[in-house]
Amino acid sequence: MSLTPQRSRAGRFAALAAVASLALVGCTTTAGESTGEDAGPIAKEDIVLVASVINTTNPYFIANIEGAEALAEELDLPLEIVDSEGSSQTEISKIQAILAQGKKVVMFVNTVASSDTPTIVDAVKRAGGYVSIWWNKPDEFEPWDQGDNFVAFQKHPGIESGRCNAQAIGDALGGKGNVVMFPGVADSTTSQTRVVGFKAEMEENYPDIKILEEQPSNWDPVLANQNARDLIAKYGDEIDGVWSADDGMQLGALQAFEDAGLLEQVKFASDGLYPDTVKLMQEGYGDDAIVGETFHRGYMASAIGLYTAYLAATGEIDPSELPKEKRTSFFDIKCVTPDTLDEYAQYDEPGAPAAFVKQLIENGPWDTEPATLVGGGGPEVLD
Amino acid sequence: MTAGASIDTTENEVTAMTDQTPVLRLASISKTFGTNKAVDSVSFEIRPGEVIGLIGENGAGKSTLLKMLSGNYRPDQGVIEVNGKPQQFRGPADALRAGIGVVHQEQSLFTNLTVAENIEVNTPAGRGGVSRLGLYNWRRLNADAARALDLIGSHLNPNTHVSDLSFIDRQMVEIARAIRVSASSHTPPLVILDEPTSILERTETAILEREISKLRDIGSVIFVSHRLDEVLRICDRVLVMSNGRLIADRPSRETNEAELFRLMVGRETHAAVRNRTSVQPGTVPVIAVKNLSRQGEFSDVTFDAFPGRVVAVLGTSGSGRESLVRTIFGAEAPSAGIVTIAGDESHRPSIGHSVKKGIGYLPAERKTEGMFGEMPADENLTLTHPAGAAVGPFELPRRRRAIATEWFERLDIRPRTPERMLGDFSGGNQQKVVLAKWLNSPELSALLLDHPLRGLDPGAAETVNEQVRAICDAGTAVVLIPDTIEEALEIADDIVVMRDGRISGTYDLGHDDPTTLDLLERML
Amino acid sequence: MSATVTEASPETGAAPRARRAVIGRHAWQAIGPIVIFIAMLVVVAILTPAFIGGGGLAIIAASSAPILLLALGQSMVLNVGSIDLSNAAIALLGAILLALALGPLAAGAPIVILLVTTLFGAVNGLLVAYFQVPSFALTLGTLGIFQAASLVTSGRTTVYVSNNGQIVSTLYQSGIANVPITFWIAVVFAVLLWILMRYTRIGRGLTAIGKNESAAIFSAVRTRALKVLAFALSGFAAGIAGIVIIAQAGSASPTGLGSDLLLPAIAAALIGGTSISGGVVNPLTVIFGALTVALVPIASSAIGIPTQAQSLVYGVVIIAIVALTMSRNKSSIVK
Amino acid sequence: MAQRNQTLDRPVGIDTTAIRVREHSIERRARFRSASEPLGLLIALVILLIVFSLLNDRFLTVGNAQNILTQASIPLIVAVGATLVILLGSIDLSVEGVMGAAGMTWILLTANSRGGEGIGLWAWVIALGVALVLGLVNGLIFTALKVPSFIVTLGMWYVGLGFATILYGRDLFPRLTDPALTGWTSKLTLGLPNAFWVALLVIALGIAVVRYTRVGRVALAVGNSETIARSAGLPAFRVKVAVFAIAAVLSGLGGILATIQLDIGSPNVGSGLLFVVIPAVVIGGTNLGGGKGGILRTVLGVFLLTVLNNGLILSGVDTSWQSAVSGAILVTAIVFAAWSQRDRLGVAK
Repeated sequence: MSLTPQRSRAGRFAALAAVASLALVGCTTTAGESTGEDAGPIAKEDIVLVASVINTTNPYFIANIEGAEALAEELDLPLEIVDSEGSSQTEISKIQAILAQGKKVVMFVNTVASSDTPTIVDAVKRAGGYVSIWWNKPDEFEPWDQGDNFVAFQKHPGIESGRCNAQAIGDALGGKGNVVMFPGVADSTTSQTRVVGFKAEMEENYPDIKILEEQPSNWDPVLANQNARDLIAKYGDEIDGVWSADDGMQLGALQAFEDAGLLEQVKFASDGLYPDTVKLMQEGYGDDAIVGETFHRGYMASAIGLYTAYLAATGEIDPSELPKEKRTSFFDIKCVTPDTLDEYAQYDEPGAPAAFVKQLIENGPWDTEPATLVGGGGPEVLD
Repeated sequence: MTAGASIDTTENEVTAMTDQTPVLRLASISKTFGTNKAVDSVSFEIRPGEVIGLIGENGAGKSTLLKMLSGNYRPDQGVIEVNGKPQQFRGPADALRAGIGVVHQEQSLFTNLTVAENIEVNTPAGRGGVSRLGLYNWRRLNADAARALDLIGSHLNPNTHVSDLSFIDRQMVEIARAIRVSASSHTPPLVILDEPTSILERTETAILEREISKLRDIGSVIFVSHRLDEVLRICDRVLVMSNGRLIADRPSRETNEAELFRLMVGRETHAAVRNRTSVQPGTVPVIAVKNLSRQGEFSDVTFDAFPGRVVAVLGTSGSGRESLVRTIFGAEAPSAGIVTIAGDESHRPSIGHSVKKGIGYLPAERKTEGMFGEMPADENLTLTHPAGAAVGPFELPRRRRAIATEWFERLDIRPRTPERMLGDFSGGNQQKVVLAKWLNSPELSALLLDHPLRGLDPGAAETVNEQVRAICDAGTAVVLIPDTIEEALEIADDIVVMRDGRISGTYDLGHDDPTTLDLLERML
Repeated sequence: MSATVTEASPETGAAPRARRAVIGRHAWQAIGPIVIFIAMLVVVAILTPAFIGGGGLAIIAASSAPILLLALGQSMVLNVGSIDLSNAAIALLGAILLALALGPLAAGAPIVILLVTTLFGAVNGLLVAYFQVPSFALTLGTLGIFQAASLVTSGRTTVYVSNNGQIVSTLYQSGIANVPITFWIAVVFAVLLWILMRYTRIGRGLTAIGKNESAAIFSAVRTRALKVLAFALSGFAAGIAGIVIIAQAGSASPTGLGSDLLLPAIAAALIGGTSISGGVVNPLTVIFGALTVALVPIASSAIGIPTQAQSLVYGVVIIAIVALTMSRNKSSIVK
Repeated sequence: MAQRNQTLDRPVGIDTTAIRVREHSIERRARFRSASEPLGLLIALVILLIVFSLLNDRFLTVGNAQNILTQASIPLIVAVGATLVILLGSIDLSVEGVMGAAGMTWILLTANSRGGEGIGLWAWVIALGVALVLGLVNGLIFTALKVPSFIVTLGMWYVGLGFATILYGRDLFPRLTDPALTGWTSKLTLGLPNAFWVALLVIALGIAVVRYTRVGRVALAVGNSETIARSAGLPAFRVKVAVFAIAAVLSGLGGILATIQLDIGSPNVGSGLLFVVIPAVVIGGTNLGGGKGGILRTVLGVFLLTVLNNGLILSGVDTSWQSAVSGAILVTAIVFAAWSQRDRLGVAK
């Protein structure tokens, strides 16, 4: 800043304008304070469905959107999608922006980070909306402590997923061999619980399987691919099994092993059974390299989450009267092997999300196959 | 001023060639910016083999005229004829093709490229047009450049990077570049040297003079300079510009420095002879330098600067005198020795400490080291010594403006708009602001002046010199690195001569009376 | 050059016009960011009136707080001609350390964190000033180091504030005019910096460095100390940003809230009129730079741009705004 | 006067010899400096190789060497473009976005699991064309609108990613179906991975561009001083646009190769590459201010970082520390490089 007369005039004007517009911020915002909690049931025609996803390029999150769309169609309600672009701040800001428009929201949020949950819940509560959170929240932040607006926290159990994968690899290797692991973002509870489950299962039932190394790969296929290449260089053909915390990373790892010509000697397992993975398994890719998967679908998650919140919003359920496992809920995941693969083909057919939604509305959020309620009521712990 | 024999011969040749087509003919060239006629109906001719001097104060319109000749500006009116053909330059490339090359005031070479590339920058070879694929043919490039260098008698290796060259060698590269295009098209070149000597040392100037006389053999030269003695020595004719008009056209031998000064500035020079006295015994020096050395620059230098006296440090570019002054100021670190400032001894002077002790330094590189072009003049002026313009850590803009206004009056800095960006002032006025920056010190004890007149026109130079004298008379010690020996003899009380980093002579002009020749011998 | 300038923009006649142009340029520099922000706001208000009416501005203000703080710190560093690529990493590390320290140190924790992050910034500055290494490269290096420190101190997991969380969380939960205090803290910081830049010798020294560092050295400006100060201010601002993150989220993790603020903050500083080559800064307009950066994704979502096109829109808007607000003249060199 | 001229003539020669002698020693020193900088890098690289091979005997195997070469290839290709841009004194932050856009364009036009036979070579042409357009836009906005390259390319990063995201749509990951393409980058030809051959070609072309073409030389000139370049009538405008275009095409090529390497198309195919490429160029010693540096140095920088990353994984260093180690090496490298040039008047930006 310098102080020529011209500029000081301009500077003064800038300061004035600054003050004026900041005052504007204040004025307009005081007007928006009217909404509050305990607004009671919302008339159906006022409801706007909102589905918030981490990004729009991962098949899982795209499926989240499909589920939300199917439900919106079925219930004949408007839907807004929030793309967090991988950023907590963007996620929170965009959600707040929707709430600010005074809409009565029924919301599903696939949180970017656990720590986003309190902020989002708080904002939804203030706006009198209803929200279900999927996958990530702080352990001690439980819905029943937060009132009815935080309808439920829902997820598929990670420990179960890890165990399922471990069994697949353990059995495929005949209980003996060396495994490398590619966890997701290291501070994600989803990845952490899967790792815990995988390791526990190996320790308990496959004592001769050795875990050589973990390389967190941030849910990023590119990074998993690079890390896999380095681990191949490090361990060569010592590696017998590869576990990834999700199918995206597994796709990256698979390619690294294929390039190294090791695909046929290594067994893979991962979580999510992406349609891409289904194809590979059907093809018998790499001499049936993929030996185990867990099945769950993003559209099921978003439909369940949104529908639960919807029921609370319309007063069809009273969250405060629900048992704890219906507030913090674990939904079934299916262990998939190449043999049982065909059972799940129906869920990827065109129109599958709509079919699932119909089922969901018929059976309620906790009893719809294949994602039925299997547990919950508190943080996921090793049994 | 007796013209040398060599000049006489050349002039005879010139006279013999008068019936030839002029290399350059300007007819009523004008250029207007806004409402200001920067160049107003200028006409002149240059004949082959002629060296023309072009002088004028800053703002007289020289630069605009040159820019029209080099194709940077288009004249509003008038005709430029080169070798009898009227020309309309659309850009510098056109001017080059017509044979007009400019050597700019500030060197304009790419220091990270080779000599050859710099010379060939605008030729087909340099443009990659030599081979069919448009790739550089380095051998061809180097050969062509070597030929151009050869024409002006330089034997530089074309493959050297310019960053590794000395200043004078770089100047040679510039001249080679200026004649390069016309040399290949066999038209005699017209080389415009725009104040090439303003940063050259005395001896280097001599080399340049020799080169110019070589240029005379192959083409013509327009020589722009503020050093009137040089202009008279080098040129056949001198053109004087003032307020955009060509006001005089004099053969060199029919005029003299005083007349040229009067023509340019519009008044007589009032350089008074300085009344000199010897140092009074017992006077305490403001700056005492003892056995000061800096690796690779100078060694074992001892001298004193007394209050109220100007010490001029003379030397060639290898003498280390610039480095010496910068070391005293604290800008460079000494390897040995002591600098005592106002009784305070230091082995490692620092700028902060020197300034606290009341030392000021006027750097030779004004634009890069002396001033902030994008900062208003008043802020420049009060940056180092805010004096009354600051209370504690806070600034008082009004007081700052008042202080600046006062200095603008005292030093006659024009225009009187201290809130203007300093970069928008002319060189002389910029220099005065930089000077005022130090004068604003409440207790200025010594001023170190590194080429203070560099690039200033004679009028501006005279005001700066007057100020230096006034400061000195007020009891400040001045250490001066002058551009010329004459400058030293005119203003100094003491002279220190340096050669190869050591002191080769000291004179107290109160009782010594060295001639230019004496001083030169000590320098070389 | 000097001669050319005088001749090209001479005193008589042309001067008043030239000065008017100068005023125009500088005035635009000062108010451009504000005008742009308000213009975008008007567009959003017309397209989705409910958003503005419902307190959308407060949301933008709240979400801009960490960006603003980092942008202010960045603008201080940009002003001296350097860049600090590590400030967002320092903020995140500060947040993690604060989450760890709030339990044991209670109210002392934020102070300790501010000291630590200021120190981190100062170390950057010391290396730049005394080793004379280019700040871009240096802070790229320290960025990696701070990132690793975040991973290690957090144990690669989310660190929740165990006790005393309310000490900082009130900053987010309570507000003035419904805007969380966190934003107002950032605004106050901006005003303080503005005073520093405009009315103190330190501020002028900082700007002098950015305009011409060599000349600053020769003018006895304490360039090294001031550079360290600029980086320390950046570290300090990052520390406040860390506190703001904790205030909002109650926890911190290496990939959670605040892990992607570097580039938005630089964009905010530049949109706010800071020159990337140094010597020009106005902390007050940086406020609007940050508000604009926060507004774009929210607004593009609010006015219903398809999710998959939002990133593209964001990029285009950022370029367009800087192109509109930048001060430049015909002969200036832009790198 | 005449007398003075005579006296001048004689000693002048002597004095300039003295100057020249001094200048020659400066020249020698300068030569030594320019030679010693890459030498330092080379030594650092050798030390790393030795340390890592002591830590893990699998490090110094042919297999790992090929692995390192494969992994270095894409950063190398992109870094050649980045070096050209930095030689101008500008910066290109858009590489990841351009990689995503070109990679996604390419795979959708090539035989892939989403269907379609692909259009073969045209896919390459169109994908690189997309990159070229992004680069041209970069260059044009930068030069014509005078928006700093930092912000233009930052915006273009988002634009490229957004473009790729839109192309990606909502379908499955597109997966290569042509077996000839799958794994092509790491297949060996004459003992070296194919991707590395491409990188070698790009490096050779890059060096040729800098050394033998108008674009390269003018880019250096502009990096040295744009003011002088303009007043000398050099086509600074066109060259700047051309350099950004070249850089984008190379990023695009990197994006395509990265897509092949991953076998699936993703907008984020370039993720993390910017923070490998820029440090590599800087560690290599190319001056961020422009005009100084070169492609071979960048090659060394890329190898240093790739070897480092690979070596850390192979020696079992906790991955949390990896960014700290590369950060520390970057800091050490630049402090080391700046050490000899430290000076009271030194100005570092």
